[in-house]
Parts: sequence; C-alpha cells; structure tokens
Amino acid sequence: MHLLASTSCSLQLALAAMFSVLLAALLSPCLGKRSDLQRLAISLLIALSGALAIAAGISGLLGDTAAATLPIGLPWLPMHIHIDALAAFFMLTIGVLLMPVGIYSVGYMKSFTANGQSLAQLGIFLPLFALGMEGVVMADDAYAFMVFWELMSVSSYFLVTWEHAHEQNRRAGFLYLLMAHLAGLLILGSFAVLYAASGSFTFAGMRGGELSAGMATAAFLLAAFGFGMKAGVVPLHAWLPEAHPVAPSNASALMSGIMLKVAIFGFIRVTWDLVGSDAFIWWWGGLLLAAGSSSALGGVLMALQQHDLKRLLAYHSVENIGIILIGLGLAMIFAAAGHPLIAALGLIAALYHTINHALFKGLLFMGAGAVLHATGSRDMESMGGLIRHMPITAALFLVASISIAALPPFNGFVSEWLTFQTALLTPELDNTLLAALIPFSASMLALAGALAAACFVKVFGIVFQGNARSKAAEQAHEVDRWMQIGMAIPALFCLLLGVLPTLFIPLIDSVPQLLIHHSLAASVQAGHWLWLTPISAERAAYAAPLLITGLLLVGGLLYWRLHRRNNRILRGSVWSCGHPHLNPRMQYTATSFSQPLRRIFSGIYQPDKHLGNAYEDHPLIVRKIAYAVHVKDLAFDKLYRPIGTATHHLADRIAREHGRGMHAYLAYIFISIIALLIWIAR
Amino acid sequence: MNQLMFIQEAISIAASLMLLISFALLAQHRLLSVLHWFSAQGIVLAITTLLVALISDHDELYFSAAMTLLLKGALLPWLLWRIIMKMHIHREVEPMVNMPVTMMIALGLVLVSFHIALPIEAISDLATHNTLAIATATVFLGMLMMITRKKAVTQVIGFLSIENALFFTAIGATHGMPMIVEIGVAFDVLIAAIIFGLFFTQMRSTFDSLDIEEIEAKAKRR
Amino acid sequence: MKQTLTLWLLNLLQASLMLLVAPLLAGIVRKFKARLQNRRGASLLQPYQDLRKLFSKESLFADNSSWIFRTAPVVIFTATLLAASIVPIIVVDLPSAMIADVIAMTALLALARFWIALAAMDIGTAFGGMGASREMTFSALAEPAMLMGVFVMSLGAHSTNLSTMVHFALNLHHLHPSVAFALAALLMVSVAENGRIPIDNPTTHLELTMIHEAMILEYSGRHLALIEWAAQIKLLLFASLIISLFAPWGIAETIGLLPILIALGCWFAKIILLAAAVAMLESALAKIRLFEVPNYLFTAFVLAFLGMLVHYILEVGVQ
Amino acid sequence: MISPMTAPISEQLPINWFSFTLLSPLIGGLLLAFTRQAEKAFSINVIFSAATFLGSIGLALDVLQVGAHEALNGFFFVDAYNVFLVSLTSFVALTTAIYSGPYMRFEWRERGLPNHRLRLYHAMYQLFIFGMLLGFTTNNIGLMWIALELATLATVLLVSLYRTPASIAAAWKYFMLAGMGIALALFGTILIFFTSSTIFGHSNAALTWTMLYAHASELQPTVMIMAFAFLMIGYGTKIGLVPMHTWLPDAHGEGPTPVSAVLSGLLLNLALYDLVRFKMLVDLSTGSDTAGHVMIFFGTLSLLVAALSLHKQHDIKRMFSFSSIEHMGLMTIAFGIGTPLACYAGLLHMTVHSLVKSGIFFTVGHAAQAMGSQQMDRIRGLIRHHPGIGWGLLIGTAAIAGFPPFGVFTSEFLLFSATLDSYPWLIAPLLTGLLIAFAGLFRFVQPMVYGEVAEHAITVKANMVPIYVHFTLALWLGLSIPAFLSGWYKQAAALIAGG
Repeated sequence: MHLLASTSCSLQLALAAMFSVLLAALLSPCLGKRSDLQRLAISLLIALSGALAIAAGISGLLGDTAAATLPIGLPWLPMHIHIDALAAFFMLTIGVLLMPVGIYSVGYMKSFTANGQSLAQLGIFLPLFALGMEGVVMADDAYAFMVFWELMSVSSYFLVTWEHAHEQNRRAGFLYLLMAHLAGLLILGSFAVLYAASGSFTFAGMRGGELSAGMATAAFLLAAFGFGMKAGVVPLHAWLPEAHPVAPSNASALMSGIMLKVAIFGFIRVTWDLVGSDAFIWWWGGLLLAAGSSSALGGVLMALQQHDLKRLLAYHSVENIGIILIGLGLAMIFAAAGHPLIAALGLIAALYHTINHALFKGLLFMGAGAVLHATGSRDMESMGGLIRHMPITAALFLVASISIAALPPFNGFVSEWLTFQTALLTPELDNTLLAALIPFSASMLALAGALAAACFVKVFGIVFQGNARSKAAEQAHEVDRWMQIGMAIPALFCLLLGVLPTLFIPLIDSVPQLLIHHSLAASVQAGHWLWLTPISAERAAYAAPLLITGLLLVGGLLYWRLHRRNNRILRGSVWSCGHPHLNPRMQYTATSFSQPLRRIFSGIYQPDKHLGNAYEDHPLIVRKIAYAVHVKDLAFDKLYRPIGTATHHLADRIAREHGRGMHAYLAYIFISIIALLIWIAR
Repeated sequence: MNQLMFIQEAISIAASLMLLISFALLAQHRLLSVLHWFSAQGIVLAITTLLVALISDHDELYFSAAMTLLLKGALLPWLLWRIIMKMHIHREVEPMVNMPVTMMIALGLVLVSFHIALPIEAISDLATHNTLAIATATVFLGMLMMITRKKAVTQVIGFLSIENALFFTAIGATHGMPMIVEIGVAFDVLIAAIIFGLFFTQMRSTFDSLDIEEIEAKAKRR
Repeated sequence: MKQTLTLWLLNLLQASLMLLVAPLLAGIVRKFKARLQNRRGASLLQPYQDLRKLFSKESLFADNSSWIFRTAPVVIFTATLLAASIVPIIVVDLPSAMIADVIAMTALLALARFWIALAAMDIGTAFGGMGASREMTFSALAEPAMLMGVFVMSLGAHSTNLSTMVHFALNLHHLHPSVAFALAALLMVSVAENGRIPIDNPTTHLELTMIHEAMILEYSGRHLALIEWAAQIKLLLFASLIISLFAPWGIAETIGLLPILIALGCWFAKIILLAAAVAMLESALAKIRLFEVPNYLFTAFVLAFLGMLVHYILEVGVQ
Repeated sequence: MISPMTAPISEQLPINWFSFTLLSPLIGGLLLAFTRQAEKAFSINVIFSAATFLGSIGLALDVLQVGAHEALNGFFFVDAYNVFLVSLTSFVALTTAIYSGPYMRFEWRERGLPNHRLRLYHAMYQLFIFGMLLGFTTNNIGLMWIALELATLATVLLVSLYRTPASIAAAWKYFMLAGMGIALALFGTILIFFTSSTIFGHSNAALTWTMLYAHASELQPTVMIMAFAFLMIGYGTKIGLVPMHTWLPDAHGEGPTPVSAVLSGLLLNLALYDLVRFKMLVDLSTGSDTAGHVMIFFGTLSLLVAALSLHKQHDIKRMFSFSSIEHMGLMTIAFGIGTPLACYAGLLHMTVHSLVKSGIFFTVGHAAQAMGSQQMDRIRGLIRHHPGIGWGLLIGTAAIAGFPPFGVFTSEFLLFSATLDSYPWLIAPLLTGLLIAFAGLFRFVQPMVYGEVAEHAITVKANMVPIYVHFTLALWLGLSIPAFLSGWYKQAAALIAGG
C-alpha cells in the first residue's frame, strides 16, 4: 500500500505503465475466444503503457525522482524499484517506441487473426516482454534487476519462436536463448562481485561498496561481456541477426529498438552508477571503443550483404550499438582522465543515439513489417516498386533511412555529430595511445555511417523503387491506418529530435549530472536555442532549425519554380538501349548492388559463390545462369563453432565412459572411495 | 584376565581368518567352492560374535551370534545353492581380470586399509580395535569381487560378503550395533536376498543368462 | 542588430557568389584542358550557355518514376548550395559558420549524394543501380580519409568551425608537416568526391567505368540543369574549402569594402590557379581501374592518419 | 534406551502426528497390497497419500507452534530442517499419486500392465513413501540408513515393474550400485558408532542424532572424517553424484514415470538430507572445512559431467535424470560451501527442484504416452498436439534451467552470491556447467515441443492439475517466499552452517 502513498508522480506513472502491460498479459488468455477484442486490448494497453512511460520518463528527467518497494521478492529483500534520471531517460526511450508499436500492432496482428492463428502466445509474451524491459529500467536492486531481465529474455524468446514450424526459427530461438542465458549469468556474476564488495543486494548499498581495482575490473568485464552479448556487440552478436528477423515485426521492432537499449542501460547502470566513474581505469574505455568500432563497421558490412530485409536491419542494430558504445567509450576515457565535462558530452552523445536508434530502428522494423504484410516476403530480391503501392509506408521508411544514414536534418545526424565532437576533443588527453586510437575510431565511425547510407540506398532502392520483381510485390497494397499512425509517430520524433536538439539535450542533461555530477546545460544553451554548441561556439556549432529552414525555403522555391503549371513534364518509357522491352529481372539486384563492397572486403566476407549454368546442347550455348553468393559471419566460424565442437568432443568422451557397463560403474564407486580415503588420510 | 587375553587372541585369529576367506573367495575358480567359502565366512562371523559376547556384557550378542550362524552360515548359502542348482548356471567363475592381477590389487587394498585404519586404531581404547583394519580390508575385497566377476550370482556373493564384513566391523570394532539397528539391517539384507532371487528368475527368463555383460548388451539391443 | 544584418547579407552575397561563379570554374578548367591539348576550346562562358539551354528544354520522365525522382534535383541543388554557403571564402566569422561546421557540411553533401543515388535507383534501370552502387561505395570509402583530414586540421585549430579553422590557418607561424599530409589527403578525396579523373570521368558514358553519369542518365531538361549546376557548385566548394583551410591569405578578417575586394581578388586568383592544377592533372593522368579506387582512397586515409601521428609526435611537444 | 533430552511434547498434543504420518503410508501399502480392483486402488492410493500429507501438515503446524521437538522416546524428531522436507515429500507424494491415477490407468488399459503388477506398484509406492518419511523423521542414524535402504528396495521393484529386458537390467544395475553405496554408508555409520560409543556407551544414544549433535565436539575427529569419506561416497551414490551416479539415468529411464518423478523429486533429497546431517556432525567434530571441500568437489564434478552428458541423450527421461544429477550437484555445492546463505540457497533449491523436476516428469510421462515413445526424436510438435503438455514441458524446462520468476532462479542467485563470498573461483565452473546444461536441455526440448505434430501421435487424457500446481508453487517461491518457510530455511541454514 505504501506504493500508492508515494507522492512521486513519475513513479506512479511508471508503475501504471508496468501495470498496464501486466494487465494486457493477464487479460490475453481470458479473451482467447474473442480475437478482435483481444488484439485491440493487448495493443492498446501496450500503447498506453508506452504513453505512461513517456510521461514517467519526462517527469523523472525533470527531477521528479523517487523509490519504493514492491511486496514481492526475497523475504529479506523485497523488490526495490526507483526512478532516477537514468531510469527516467530509458523509460522515455522505451515509451517513445512502445507507444507507436502498440498502435501499429492493432493493425499488424490483424493478419494473424485473419489466418486463424491464435494470439494467445503473442498476447501473453509481448506485454510481458514490455514489462520485463520496464522493470529492468526501474529496478533498484540486483534481484529485481535480474528477475525482470530474464523475464525480458524469456518472453522475447517465445516471440522469436512464434512461428516455430520452421526449423530455422527454432534454431534462431535456441541460439538466442543460449546467448541470453550466458549473458544473464555473466551479469549475475557482475552483481555477485558488487555484492561481495558491498554485502548488499540493493543498488544503494552497492554504490557504497568499497571496490578494489581488481574487483572493479572484474565487475566491469563481466558486465561488459554480459550486456555486450545482449546488446549484440561484435563478436558476441551472432544471435542477433538470427533472432530478430524471425520474430513478428512488432516484436522485432521492440527487440531491436529497445531491448538492445535496455542492455545499454544495464551497462551504464552497473559501470557508471554502481561501480562509479571514480573507479574507471583508462583502458576500459579503450576496450569499449575498440568493441564499438568493430561493431559499427562489422555490423554495417554484414548488413550490406544481406538480402533478407529484417536480417539486414538486425545487422544495422549491431552497427548502431557500436556507435553508442563508441560514445560511451569516449565518455569513459574522458571520465577516467579527469575531464568530466567532455565525458558528459560523450554520455549525452551515446544517450542521444540510444533514443534515436530506438526511434528509427523501430520505425524501420515496422516498415519492414508493413512490407512483409503486403508482399508476404522478407526477401528483398522479390520486391520493388512498392513506393507506388504503399506511398505512405515508403515515405515513412525513407525518413527512417535518412535518419539511420546520419544525414541532416534528421536525428541520426545529431547524435553522430555529437560523437564526432567528443572524439575531436582528444587533444585534451595525455595518453598518446588513446589519442591515436580515438581518431581512428572516429574515422571508422565515419566509414560506418557512409556505408549505412549506401546500405539504405540499396534497401530503399531495391524494395520501394524500380519495378516489382514478383507478383506479390506488384499487387501490394497500403497498410491500414493503425499501422500508418504507428509508423508516423516515430518518424515525427525523428524529425523533432533532429531539429530541436537544443531543447532535448537540457532534458537528458540530468543523466550525466546524476552519474558524473557534471552537466552540459550551461554550454549547450550558451548560444541560443537555435544553435547547438556542445563546448563553445568557436569550437563547433550546429543549427538544425536554421538548416531545415534553409533547406525548405530554397528547396521549396526551386521546386515551385521547376514544377509550375506551365512547366509540364513529359512522360515516356525508359530508353532501353534498343532492346524491345525491359523486364524487372534486368534491374540491379540487392546482390549486385553490394558487389563492389563484396569484392573490396572479400577478406572479411569470404564469399561463397555458386555459379550454376544450365547449358543448351552445346557447352557454349548457355540457357540459364544461376548465381548465388553466401556471405559468412566470421564470428560464427571462428568463435561459436569451435566452442560448440569442443563441448561436443568433451561430451562424447563422457558418453563413452557412460557406455562401459556395470563393472566399470562399480569400479568408479570403488575408486572414488579409495581415492577419497587416501586423500583424507594424507 | 587370562581368559580375556585368550578370547582377544581368538578374535584376532578370527579376524585373520576373515581376511583369508576374503582372499579365498577371490581366488576360487568354481562357483560351488565360492559358495562354500562364503558359508565359512558366515560361520567365522558367528564365532566372532560369540567370542565378543563372551567378553562384553551385551547379552543380545548371543542372540546375534545364533542369528548370524543361521542366516549367513546356512540360510543364504543354501538359497544361493538352490538357485545355482535350479538354474544350471555354468559352474565356472568368470573373472573380468585374471587371477594374479586380482590378487595383486587385493594385496594393495589390504595395504591401503592398514594405512587408513592406523590413525583410528591408535586412538581407540576398545579391546577389539585392532580388527578394524582387517574389517576395512574385507569390505574392500568384497567390493573387488563385485567388480571383477561377470556373473550375477558371484556379484551377489560379493555383495553379501561385504555385508558380512560390515557386520564383522560392527562386532569387532564396536561390540555390535544396538539391537534395533541390527535387526533392521538384517531385515534389509533378507529383503535384498529375496529380491536377488526374484531377479535371477527374471533374468533367466528374459535373457537366458546371468552374465551381466550379456544382459546389458541384450537390454541395449531390445 | 545592424551588424548581424550586415553579416547575414554578406553571407548571402557569398552564397550567391558561389552559385554564380561555379559554372565559370567548370569553364576555366575546360579551357585550360583544351589549351593543354592544343585546342582552342569552348568559351569560358560555355557552361552558362549549357545551363540556359537545358533550363529552356522540357523534361522527360520515365513512366514509373516516383516523387523521389522529381524532387532529387531540388534536394541535391539545395543541399549543395547550403553546404557551399558555409565555406568562408571572402569574409571569416560569418553567421553561417554557426549553422554548420565542417562535419555538418560533409553531411549535407552526403544528403545530396544519398538522394541522387535514390533517384538513380528510381526507374529500375541497370545503369542507375550500377551508378548508385559505385557512387555510394566509393564515397563511403572516401569518408574516413575526409574525416581524418579534417581531424588533423582541427587538432591544431581545436575546432571544426570553419571560421575558427581559417583563423588557425592564418596564424600558422611555423611549418606544420601534419598540415601538408592533411592537404594531400584532402586533395585526393576532393578529386574522388567530385568525380574527376583519375577516379571518374565526367564526360564519359562508358558503362564499364562511369559512376556519376550513370546515375543521372535518365534526367533531362531543367532537372538535369540543376544537377549539373549542383555538381559545378560542389567542385567550387571543394576548391574554396582547400583554399580556405590551407591558403586563406588575403581573406577579410574585418568588414570593409577594401578588405573584401582584396579578399575577392585573392580568392579568384587562387581558384584559377587550382583550376589550372586540376586541368594539368586531368590531362596528365589516365583514369584508374574501378577496383583500384579503394587503394587510392586508402592511400589518402593513410596520409591523413600519418598526418595525425606526425602531429602528435612532432608538434604537440613544440607547442 | 532413554535419552536425557527426551521431552515428549508431542504427547501433550491432541494427535500424535508422527505416528499418524508414518502409519498412514504403511497401512496404505498393506491395504493396497491386497486390493485387487485396479480402479479402487487408484483412489485408495490418493486417499492414503492425502492422509499422509494431512499428517505432515499437522506436524508442520506443531513445529510452528512449539518449535523443534522429539517424540516416541526420542526415536523421532522434527526441526526446521526436516519439517519442510517432510511436508514437501508428502506433498509431492500426493500430487504424484493424483497424477499416477490416469497415468497408470493408461499403462494398465492400453499397454497391458497386469493387475498383480499394479498391486505391486501401489504397495511399493506407499512403502517407498513410508521409507522416505521414516528417513526424514528418524532421530537414529542407524534407522536413517535402514529407511533409505527400504526406500531404495521399494524403488528397485518399481523400476523393474514393466519386466522388460531393459527395465530388469536397469533395476539390477540400480540394485547393485545402490547396494555397494549403501554398504559404504553403513560402514561410515558403524565408524561413527565406533567413536560415539566411547562417549555414550553401547546404547541407542550413541546413534541418536540429537545426542550426537549435542556432543559432536567430543567425537574423535580422525574417525569422523574417515566416516565422512564412507558416508560421502555411500550416500553420494544415492544422491547421484558423479562418478557414483551411473545407476540413476537407467533407473529413471526404465521405471514408470511417477516413479521417475519421486526418485528425482524425493529420494535424492533424502540421501542428500542424510549426508548433510552427517556433515553437520563432522564439521563440529573436526572444526575444519574438509567435509565441505569434499562436497564441493563432488558437486562441481557432478554439475559439469551431468551438463555435458545431457547433450548425448536420446531418451527423454534419461536426459532429465541427468538434469537431476546436475541439480543435486548444485545443492551439494551449496551445502559444501556451508555458509548460512549457501545453505539457505541449497534448501530452497531442494524445494523448487523437487517441485519443478517432478512436474517435468509428469509432463514427460504424458508426452511419452502421446507419442508412444520415450525416444526424443520420436517426440514432435507437442504444443500443437496437446498445448497443455507442450507448454508444460517448455515452461518446466525454462524453470529448471533457472529462468525467473521461477524459484530455481532465486536459489541459483543466492548460491552465486554465497559462492562469491567464499569461493570466488568456483563461479567459473558453476557458470560453465549451468550454461552447458541449459544448452543441452533446450536443444532437445525445442524440437519436441515445437513444429508439426509427429504422425504417430495419439490422444491421451492428461491430468494437468498436478503439473500446474507444481509450477505455480515454484513460481510463487520465485516471486516471494512465505515468511514461515523462509523462517524454517533460515533456522535450518543456521543449524547446518553450525551457527
């Protein structure tokens, strides 16, 4: 009851958000017979939870923080929950995607009920998944954190195996759950270190713990690997491109959009908050930077070679997590070097990118869901020309594409710009190794950003433009209003965050204030609300509102000038170099688009080409040429498979011992007792 | 006092007899002679019990001695003999490991048991404490018999000889356990023996063999 | 207030200057090249004539083209122009330097490139896809070198604000080897970014080699004119950028008629010099094979990276 | 025979719950041995199990009211440690009896299990429960041994119930290995008597646990540690610790499923309970951690070997029996660490493992019936075929793998914390073992529950109530542990830790 007595508005809102998804999960099986009502109830409750989370997040960021205990948990450790600036920021991140996804789901899940599929599994685990994520963010003790964390993992596993008839999906689910479990165990290990140092399970107690450098490093490394695995950092990412594509698209949107962010949250919580920035050691940040750079580059390189739309997006999540990690790593380096202000900038950059990625990746997955919904396929090679059948989806997808390609005036650019600005402050550091590493990372970031642009030219060009490559794509139809609204909201946020960073950064500024007791507010607002000046105007400034005004003004004027009524545009068929007719198969494909990169980076891809020519009677007359190319994920071959094989060998060895028969078994007992006796009598 | 000394010496002799019988059990080639030695072990056990009863003031040990003689000296060997006869079990003992090796291992085990029992004996003030090492050795030799014999029957004899050895330990080292425990243990052993019989019949009818390796192979195949 | 207004006006003037001079630069380069090839060549004003001609023609679009195709020239032109207006060529400390720094400027150019690549994909012809694929790939590979070059400059200037960087270049008192490395890298990148020889040949239409031209094959009339114009602005932009970052002497640091006129003259002279250099290079070099381009760009990156290392090794101690 | 501590409080209570609890299965077993009608036997089995459960509740209430006490001349006693195990045992026995009704009916009707075997089954089931409860409540370490042997013998007969070649071979193996183990345990017990009889003389007091506990520090450490070695291997065989575990998978695999459920859920607990009782004595006597270290060693070995073995199984029940070995290993580690927190974790783990594992075996039994085979590659598409069984198996596996909010997670969480406090290096094998085990479980369970239904599937009438009850309880223990239970755990943990 002390929950309700709490005076904090943000806490109550957050609890209401959690309750609303819990209600959805409980309600879902009860409405099993009335699938329409069930669908509406689940979706809208999720959306409501998202809206409440936004409200809770904003009020929390504005300084309304509070803590409470729940009447569940261990006997001596009731679950502690709280909302501080960090929790509030991530509640906001969850909310901004949860709400639109909820709305989107109303329309999206219609296709399932139309097929007669039961929504029970989705209806229980989708809200539980949301509950898990909100709970992790709100947790104020290690036990609550782990409970919600694993709730998140398990329920998302059930979402991944939603279409379990396909063996591939089951494999993906297995790999996912295995990695999630390992991640969970590592995180548990990290908490155990903190517990050993402080003797307390509550975060408040852990903060007070006296950590030796060795223990702090152990906690950091365990957390880095645990959360990194969940966030999909290269080379721990292999589950991600398998699992995200096979979940229903609304679930993929949440998984890629916010679940990975929850992992980032956990990492920040453990390292910045519980271990504390005072304990940072310089090479931690270097490690993060290296991991971030390889994720950013590796993710986008792998993404470029995919032709499964959702798989491609999943690899882009790896890339963006890398970008966030670069920001975090920079912040960590500067914090360890005693430059809290720059650290705050890096942290802000990372957080900014966190919410950005939630928005545009969520939107992209929803768009992919819409395309899947319309064409029934995830294979880009069978799409094309959808911009004519699905203009609104196309436009919204384009917004997300520009955002993820980090192009102005959308939000992706702002956060990457902030990251670059942090990196450019390297000369402040005394450590020459880092001073050389950081620019290198930054240039890798630049490369990744540019490759992302290339990738989204490919995606948009192949999926939405050109001519339809299949019957289904030709007959595609626009999705319904629910889904459109669901996609429009994050698109709008993408624009707002891209144009008004000066309003948003002061809002999230309370996070660095909480974690490193320094804020950017003073310098950010030194100029004007128009100018974003992270350190000072002389250093660098970016005025998104002016930029977009200029773009709209000049562009609008030109467009109007170009397309006045008397300036008619003639329409005609495309010149086909004298060919009688062009057919859609003559278009550039996704595979051919990425061919130059495949060639340039063949060392990384190790492509596996298959050329299957079918000949007419004569070996010189080719009737048909089939070309297929498979690109391997190196992490799989070099890391996962050897571990798996080694385990199997060991298991085989033990299985042989088990096959030896009864006399051997008796001998085992006998030898055990003799050995034990000798050991004891030694 | 003289009598006490004499009885203690007698107990020591009985203990060495136990050890000898254990070796004899391991060394036998023929099933029936294994059975004879097993019976002899039961009789030695009963005699030991009687001897201990004489020097201690626990009257129930006389009852125990009678029980032992009846159960382990006569009833169990007879039951096994009947099974062997009824089932026409091949009369040869088939060891997994050949005799000399078994013997060497057995000798090693005796050494080990002396080594581990030494500190215990050093602190014990009981008259019969010096039997502890031998008791341990007999337990181990019984186990060795279970491990190295192919046939179910010989395994059972090994098992029962372990029981004998345990009983011997209880008698020799502690003047026997309290009655209720003894009865309980004896009852369990009896049930176990009945179950053995049950199993033999079952194995015989399902596998047509009492050879453990064969049985396992057949069970796997089916 | 009046001060601010003047500054904005000057900014506007500078932008219009870029807009108007851009075709001229193309004309100059062409003239130089013709002379080097012992031809008389077309008039310096020929690019203006070409643009006028294209503007007066009507546009022909493919049946299946979408709004992306229609808006592309506008977006490309606008983004390029905005980017160009950021570069200080006559006066430093103009307000546009506050709108976007050098990173934002490259991002604006990237936006233009993104859009033109999308437009190329719009019709669904093989040429368009090919052009888009190559353009996006190579520009991506140019990006690290570009950033690293800028980075080296900003290491000294402690800023990515172009005006500040110009000030830094003006006040360079001793020789900075790192700057030389950065200059080389940025020059190489600029050549690639503008699709000049030896990376791309703006006058070729050979499918095996063309990049930029492949993307705009389907454009005609006034839409094509805008794209061409934007390309010319971009060339001028890079020329001006290099001048401002490495040889800003003469640029007006105070506002007044005389300094501005001097600055204008200087800038113009430097542009002509650069144009001559470009023409010489393009005449002397052959276009390299497509898959040599990554090596070329990697070389640029290595140069810039060396510049950074040199900065840390040689110059940090000196300062 | 009179122990000085005898304070027969229970004789002042209206009903003597001890005798009630113990007599109920004994009478039930006798009655069932003579019940010829199968249908009647099913109900009688449930009724007597329910009565036993009632008795154990009474016992638990007694403990809540008056605390730990002895009864029947000090031959029996309850304290915080065994009272919850008695309740747990009788509870799982009850749900298993309920479950075994429809299960055995299927075996009897569809698979032609003869009537007299069914009688044997029921009689032995009750006898087994009697042995279990006797083992938990007895105060005499000799009786403790006898009770465990009794329970073992009963299960030997249950394992060989089908009289198939494999089941006979399995039962024989079980019998011989358990026999060897139990002999070692008896040897250990004799050794304890050997030293205690020097204090208490040649009387029952020398075998009475409470007496031993009170005078533990006077027992000879050399003898006690030697005795512990024998007890460790002896009872360890019954716990299923590697390398003495080899009987366990076969016994689980070949017997009827309710038997597998109680074997995993209950019998292993009893053996571990006994071992821990002895560890308490040994620790007090020797004043060193040697016993704990031995337990940690065997626990870790069990965890790792069982985890790896999971990957090489074909039979679903064998696979889950390896999971039992793994979890017994975890508990052994917990008690081996021996801090109050670790013991708390161990006790909680014991409880939730019993609940979840027997629940899993319930679903496994039905699954095997539905698919007509225990071979995992023959079991396909359970969720489509029978959502209750499919989801039950999946959720149960998730629960046993340690996913919250199930109680297994809670205990593993506490175990980790405790491990880190005392033996940080142990975290690595713990994590590795759990992960490998998890991978093994899920790689087999997934194809069974998901996908298209195997074409040879038949419909079965499944009794899902016991399964739901077990999982709900495990869930409840994960979310919040009731105060009284937690109180017992704490007391028992303090007791075991030697506080």
